[in-house]
Amino acid sequence: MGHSESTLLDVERIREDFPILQREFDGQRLVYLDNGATSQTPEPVVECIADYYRTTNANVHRGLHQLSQEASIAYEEAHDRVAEFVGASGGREEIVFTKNTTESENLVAYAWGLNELGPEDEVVLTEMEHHASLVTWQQIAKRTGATCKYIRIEDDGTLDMDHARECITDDTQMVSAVHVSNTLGTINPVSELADIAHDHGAYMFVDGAQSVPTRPVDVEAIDADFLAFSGHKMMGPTGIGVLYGKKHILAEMEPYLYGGEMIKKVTYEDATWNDLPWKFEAGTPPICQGIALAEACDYLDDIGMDRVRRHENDLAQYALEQLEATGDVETYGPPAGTERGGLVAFNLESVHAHDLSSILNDSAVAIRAGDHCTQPLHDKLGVAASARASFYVYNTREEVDKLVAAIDDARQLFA
Amino acid sequence: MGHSESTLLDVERIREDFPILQREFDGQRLVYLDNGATSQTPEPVVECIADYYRTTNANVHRGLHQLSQEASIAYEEAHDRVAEFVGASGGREEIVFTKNTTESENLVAYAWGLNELGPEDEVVLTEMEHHASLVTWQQIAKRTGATCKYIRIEDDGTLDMDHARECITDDTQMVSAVHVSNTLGTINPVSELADIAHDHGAYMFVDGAQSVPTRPVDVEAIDADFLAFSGHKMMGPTGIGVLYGKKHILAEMEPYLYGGEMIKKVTYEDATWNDLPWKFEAGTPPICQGIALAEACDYLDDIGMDRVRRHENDLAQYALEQLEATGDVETYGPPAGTERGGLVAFNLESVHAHDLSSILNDSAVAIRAGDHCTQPLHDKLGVAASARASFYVYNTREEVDKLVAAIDDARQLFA
Amino acid sequence: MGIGGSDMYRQQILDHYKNPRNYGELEDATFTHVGENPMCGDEITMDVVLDDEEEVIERVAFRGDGCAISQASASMLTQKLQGMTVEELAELDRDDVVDMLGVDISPMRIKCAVLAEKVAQDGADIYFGEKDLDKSSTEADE
Amino acid sequence: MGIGGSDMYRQQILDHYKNPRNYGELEDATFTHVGENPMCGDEITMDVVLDDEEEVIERVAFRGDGCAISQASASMLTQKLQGMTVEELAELDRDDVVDMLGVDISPMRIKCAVLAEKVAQDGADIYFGEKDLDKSSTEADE
Ligand SMILES: Cc1ncc(COP(=O)(O)O)c(C=O)c1O
Ligand SMILES: Cc1ncc(COP(=O)(O)O)c(C=O)c1O
Repeated sequence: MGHSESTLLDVERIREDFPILQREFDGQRLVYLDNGATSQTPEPVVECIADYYRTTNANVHRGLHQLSQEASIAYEEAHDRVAEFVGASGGREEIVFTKNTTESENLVAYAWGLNELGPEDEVVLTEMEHHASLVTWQQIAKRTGATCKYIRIEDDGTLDMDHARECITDDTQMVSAVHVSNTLGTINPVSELADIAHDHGAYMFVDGAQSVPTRPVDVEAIDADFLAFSGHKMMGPTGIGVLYGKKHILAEMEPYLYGGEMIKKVTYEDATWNDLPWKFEAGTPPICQGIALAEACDYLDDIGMDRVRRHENDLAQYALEQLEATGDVETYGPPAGTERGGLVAFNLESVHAHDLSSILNDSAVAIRAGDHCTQPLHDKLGVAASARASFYVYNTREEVDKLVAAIDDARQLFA
Repeated sequence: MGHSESTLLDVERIREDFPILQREFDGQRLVYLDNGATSQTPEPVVECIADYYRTTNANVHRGLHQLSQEASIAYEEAHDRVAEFVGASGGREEIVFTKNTTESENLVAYAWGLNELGPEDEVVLTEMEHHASLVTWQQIAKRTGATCKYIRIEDDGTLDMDHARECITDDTQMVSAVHVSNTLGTINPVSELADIAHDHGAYMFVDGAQSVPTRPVDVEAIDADFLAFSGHKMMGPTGIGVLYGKKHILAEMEPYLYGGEMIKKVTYEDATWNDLPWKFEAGTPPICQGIALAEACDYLDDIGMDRVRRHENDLAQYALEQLEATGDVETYGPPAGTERGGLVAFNLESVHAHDLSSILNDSAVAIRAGDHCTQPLHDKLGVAASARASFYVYNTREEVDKLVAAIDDARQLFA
Repeated sequence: MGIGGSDMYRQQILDHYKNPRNYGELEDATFTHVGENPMCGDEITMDVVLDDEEEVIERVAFRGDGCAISQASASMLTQKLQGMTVEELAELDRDDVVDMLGVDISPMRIKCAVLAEKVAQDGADIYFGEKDLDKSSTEADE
Repeated sequence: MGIGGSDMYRQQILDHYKNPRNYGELEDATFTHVGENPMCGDEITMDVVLDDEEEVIERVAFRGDGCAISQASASMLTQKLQGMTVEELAELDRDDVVDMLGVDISPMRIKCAVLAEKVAQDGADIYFGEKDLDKSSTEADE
């Protein structure tokens, strides 16, 4: 595509790459504000996928024929490309392809946690964790006798860092924190958390599901030991996720899934393990999806991740202001004026979030309603559900205006 | 597509749906005989994938907006379609989408095996298991103190069923057997094995990675408790696999991956689990891949799985005869005349399988060389590697002739 | 119209949501049962009074929290159940609920719509010993 | 030509495969080392005799099993190493091996090509105490 030097996004040009945004319902153009759940997929990525099946499709790693060599090289290089995207200087050896963020969390919880945690140990999470890390560590802790602690959230939706320093002790083996909250929009100081974790000899796991798609993320600047994210939230296909891990840690970890490709030698009695990252990629991997994810990285880098970040924040701030101006909408997370991820969760006083979402759908405005996989956080906020508008590079202020107008329709209907 | 009443495949018509088969290397048309590793993908499936991203892409299950409803319904119905394809009358509740066969095996090994197996227990496998089940059960057995036993193979590549009856005892908790061997081509009597297993109160796990793509498979006729297979071997995309499980067994099993979608209620202290099959599908699932797999089932059923089976056997028998006629080729598995899966593994006396594959590649003949993820079986056969030609519906006898001619080139080169 | 949307929010539904009928408790309830949609946070408790023969439903009340669909459905159901036999209650299904609501319910909202019906049915089943008493609360699963 | 294929099987390679040079054992070997490609089943053992100063390679022999690329590469390497210093051996890399073979090696076969070189290097490293003695066998990994 190519973008000008300007620091602004050329949204109209970007939108041309997303035919789905032209869909109309009842004559009304789709306003897609559910990017926090899944992003749309640009033509270069869709074409990359179709091309793969039409020209290159083959199993990887072991085939000596031309197609398999082409597929293998593309698939292996996709790991390098993703490593580069998040600043992992170790390249492919630090990048494991999984099926989603959730599996990346489980991989570490099973391969490391189940083997290393014991009754004296603690795992420190935040109160705003997504179920992907919250339920995973909670259940692995239950099995191993370890304890989970949760870093408190302040009223403004930020982490109580004093409480973080209290929670993280020498008994802490793992700190797992969401980088950008998918409900509050809060940008957490993960690098500071990593420092505290490391001071106590604990590992730092960063849930990057909402941050990697929306801002420059450099694992080495953060000093994260692990970082997890999903292809489908960053213009890539479904069915692919990523686990970044520091090479020396991954090297020492037990394998997770067993099977072909992840082994070196197998007898009827025992087996030995392959090199990184293949040790963690058992069976036929998501080949096409990995290659398409690399294409998505190209697409995003071509826009420029810093531009993405600013656009996200700009729309979120604008939405926050518009929503708060109505008087009967409660928003969650940091107040207007504080940088946040490109999303706003809220409740309209008189209308249940599910009803609101159904009514917005009549104006072709797509938002999410529910607990956004942060049930305990919603309990803490004192609501069963919330509505959430989440933005991406193809969204505009005009679309935020349509959201606000559609909310007004609901307000009238329920008045 | 629609096929005539004839019992023969209209191969030329089918080939039109696979543009990749038109690829030429150095002016020579690709002869793709690596279908046991991965099958090619027909246009209707490729278009289904591209359409999904261009028109329907959204996260599933919880979205109340139009796109999410369309994606959710399509994704959920894909489970029903796959259930129908393998004769699972319980529908979607018996079909879990995983990333591949390997993960399906690991799911049961982790969720059931790790919790249920103990030092007194036995897992019975066959000597021809793929690493996907062999390594998985071996390692889970090691962790739980259980014992793995292997049912012997006769010289003709079939299972020694007397030995099966000896191996399977009241201590046996799980029998896991490959339905069609990916190395020998043997079709195992899985229904008989299931009867023996059930007589001793054990579960029967069928590895259907090579059978489901190539023949009619009815889980209820087999009385399998579990069946695993992969999308990429049956004209579907990479990144999707299936675990069939009997409903009452899945219902009682502990979950496997933790995270969003698989839970009902979550607090900071504990969680409860969602209904089947979602309890086993944590996080954003392979949505597009599941929908595309259902499309692949349509494509295959349109051809007719019995026709596929006969075509597979026909090509395998023909290849077997041609190869054996040369005098210096050793083939593995059941002899010509016995029905087998559509593949033949072999070795040319004077040429290492890897060299053979590289040389065949010069004639654009794509085969696999290696241990085909059955290292222990290769050890037993007394070879480090073998070459394998594996067929699908778009292959022809003329392509087998090209294979045989290319083998002759290698023979000359090394003479 | 799309699959979902405000077609669901016809006047009748909004009226029952804003002015729920038979809202409250029945002190002389023959049985009481509670249910929820864990994913949505909808919750409904139903009190049912049967006649002396325990065959006919005499009075029904409900209380709860949740979206308009779930609450309106509960309110309308309390009216519909009055005078029905226990057998008739057992035979109610999803289609009856949709008929009662008089609007198309989008597939993703059907759980909200049927919650009240499930609560009444499970309450009766438990009372007559046909369901596991463990199942002290109902979850809509359709 | 494709990425791989019989371009690799030029006369020189086939000649070394069919008539391996320096095949066998050296009873007076200064060090002996074995290595394999587990995935391919290639296996190579190398015997190396150094001069009295332990600086220069005097004689090399190999034995093993495997594909033509791995065996020819080993055979050619035994010739190339004769007279080289231990330091020069340590500096050999993948490109040198490909140069020595004189053909393009497809990316999937590079492990076969470099196995012999790795075995010789690891053998020397272990002998001079620079590598973990645990690592009693070499695996080609690039
Ligand atoms: C018999 C058999 N089982 C299991 C597998 C593993 O399948 P996947 O690599 O898709 O997990 C394969 C394919 O390689 C196979 O042939
Ligand atoms: C913060 C956060 N973590 C984890 C996840 C889980 O991602 P996935 O569903 O792709 O596994 C999500 C997305 O829902 C998320 O927003």
